[in-house]
Amino acid sequence: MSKRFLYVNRKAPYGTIYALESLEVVLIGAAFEQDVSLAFLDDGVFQLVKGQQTDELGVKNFSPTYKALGDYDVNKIYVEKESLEARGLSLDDLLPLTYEDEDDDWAEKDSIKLVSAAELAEIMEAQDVVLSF
Amino acid sequence: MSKRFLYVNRKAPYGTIYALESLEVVLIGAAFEQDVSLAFLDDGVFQLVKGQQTDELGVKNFSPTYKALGDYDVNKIYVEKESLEARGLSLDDLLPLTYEDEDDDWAEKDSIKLVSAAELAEIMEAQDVVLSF
Amino acid sequence: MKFSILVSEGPYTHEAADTAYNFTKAALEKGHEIYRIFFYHDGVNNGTRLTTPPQDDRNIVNRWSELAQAHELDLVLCVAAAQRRGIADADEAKRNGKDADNIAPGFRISGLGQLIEAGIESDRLITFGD
Amino acid sequence: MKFSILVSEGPYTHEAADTAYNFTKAALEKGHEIYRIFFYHDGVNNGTRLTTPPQDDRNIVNRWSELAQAHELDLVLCVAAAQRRGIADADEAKRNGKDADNIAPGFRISGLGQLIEAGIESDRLITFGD
Amino acid sequence: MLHTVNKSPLERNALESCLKHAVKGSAVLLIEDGVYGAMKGTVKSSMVEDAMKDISFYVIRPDLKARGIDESRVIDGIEIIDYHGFVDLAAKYDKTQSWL
Amino acid sequence: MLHTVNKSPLERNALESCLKHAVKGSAVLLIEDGVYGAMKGTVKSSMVEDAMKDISFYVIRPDLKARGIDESRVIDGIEIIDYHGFVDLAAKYDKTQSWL
Repeated sequence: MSKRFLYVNRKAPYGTIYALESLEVVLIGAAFEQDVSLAFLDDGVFQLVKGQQTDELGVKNFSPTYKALGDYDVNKIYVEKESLEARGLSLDDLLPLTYEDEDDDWAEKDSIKLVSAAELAEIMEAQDVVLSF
Repeated sequence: MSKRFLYVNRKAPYGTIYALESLEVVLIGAAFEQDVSLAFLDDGVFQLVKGQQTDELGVKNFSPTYKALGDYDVNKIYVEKESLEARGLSLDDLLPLTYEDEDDDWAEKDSIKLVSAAELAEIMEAQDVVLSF
Repeated sequence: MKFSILVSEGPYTHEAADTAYNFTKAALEKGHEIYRIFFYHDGVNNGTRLTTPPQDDRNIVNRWSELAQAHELDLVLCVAAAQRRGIADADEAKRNGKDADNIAPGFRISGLGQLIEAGIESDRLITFGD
Repeated sequence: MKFSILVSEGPYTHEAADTAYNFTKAALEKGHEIYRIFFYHDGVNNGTRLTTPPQDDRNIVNRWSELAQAHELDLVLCVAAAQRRGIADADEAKRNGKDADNIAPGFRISGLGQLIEAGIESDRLITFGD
Repeated sequence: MLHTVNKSPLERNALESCLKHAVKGSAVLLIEDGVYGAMKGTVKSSMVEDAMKDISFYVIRPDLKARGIDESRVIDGIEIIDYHGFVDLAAKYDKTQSWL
Repeated sequence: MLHTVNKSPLERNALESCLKHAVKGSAVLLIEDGVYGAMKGTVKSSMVEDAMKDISFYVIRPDLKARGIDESRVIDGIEIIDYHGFVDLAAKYDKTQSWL
């Protein structure tokens, strides 16, 4: 019986390592064939902002890895609407994350689902294991 | 020529080690005969709350050390009024910190000076070295 | 009930390591099983035997080692996090060309899969961090 | 101008260690003097030679050691903070009955007085932390 | 679900975000610096008092005592517990989410 | 005085507290996660815009770029600098205070 795992991301990238090391857990966890979801809220939405360029800072740009999540069957990525709006962001500012739906002739579909805080609260409540970083 | 050192404390005690390790710097620094002040603002005012009892938590209670500061000639302790008020605290909730004034026949005097944010801003501006923990 | 614990911060700097310890001890006292304690992020710094805290303070590392011995706890340091932060056992030290190791008794180094497995196998997984 | 730097967080977990390095490098490039870099709180974890970061990432510890060698920098780890967190040189290891040490080349362990002295002797003291 | 909050609501947004995402019937446990959220008379007290209609609140006594917060200063209706009570809550609720 | 702020104003109170304590003529440099305070259109932008009457604002470009914040999104009047510029500011102002 597979469990529902939710990874909750509330922190900005680069200022601290939590975003990067959270992603490492998600990648390893994908091999365990559980039901995996990711939530991005508060400053966590900054993790998905596109156009990250880290060469001048001298650290590793790990944002391309989010785009690989679809290949690992991680395609339920919930982004909170209120958090985006408070930061002046819209979905257009985020990395386009997609997956190929094997139940729909491998059609390319969006992994990101824009949800309200109230919807996200219900999603959190529906999990078996919640991991926060 | 002595320099004016200000230690800025903005963090609560016990949740993180910064309050304790900041105090260790102040004690060592007292031996250098500089002009020393401490500022407590934001959650830093919680460091001075009296009645701390740490036995059940199993960590060291370092709050008595604040009372020793007067003996080290550290007697300019600025506490921000706005920060206290936002936390429902008054001076009565804080440790009584005093020193003996050698210029006034060793009279016991209060080390704590209640200041407004605007006054604290001027105090910060008047320093040579500002250390924040 | 079967609990697992995730510790995400190092000793002394954040209270997380203390809360995790106090929770674990209380759970054992109440007769629960601790399936695994997994140390991630700076949490791996709980597993170095080179600490020498002041005599009048608690010894966080030794406290874990002693609890592990008394209750046969499985204390796992994440290998990737440990490599970044300089926590190594003899094998890791050898593999990475280091001339010393610093892991404390009762801890072992393993992969992130051990955290996921703890989440699957335990009734509850509780995170302590910053 | 004479700068000193206070680094209050360990490598990788917080950006403080990166910013402190980038600031130091820029100050040296502009011809300023770096009087001392003092590592306090978790900052002492910048000085362990046991780290093995991923190959595609920066090596924060080696970067400090190399900068210290190139510019004769004084990299000081606070002894009290280092004891709490398990950073030791050969002397400290011996004094505290440890069977290994882990300090990286170019760092030395000393007291908090070195931080106060840096504040007195330098034109500027800049803190990088969390 | 049991939510734990370990940050002061006067410094960070963790408690506020938690309360926005805690559904009716869930519980919030204030631990570590999170215990400042249990205090009466702060600029954040009303946020907690409003949430108490739908959510049960708990706070760790050893954390309160370490910080010198007398039980008389704790918002009425917040239950004060020790680590054994924490374990009981973690067992009672089917999962725990930590608002770090 | 030069103030540095390295925290997101959307998560913590560091920038707000800094602005309350920065006197006229001082400078605020946004570094690390503090660079989110330089963005237009957030719920905290007006706090910075109001403070710009009396205080000079700077932000670190490598930190902006790492986070994917295009320069067009930075509040007008905030000067974008690199680490050499940071060193120049630290030298120009007689002291630096870090709002950690």
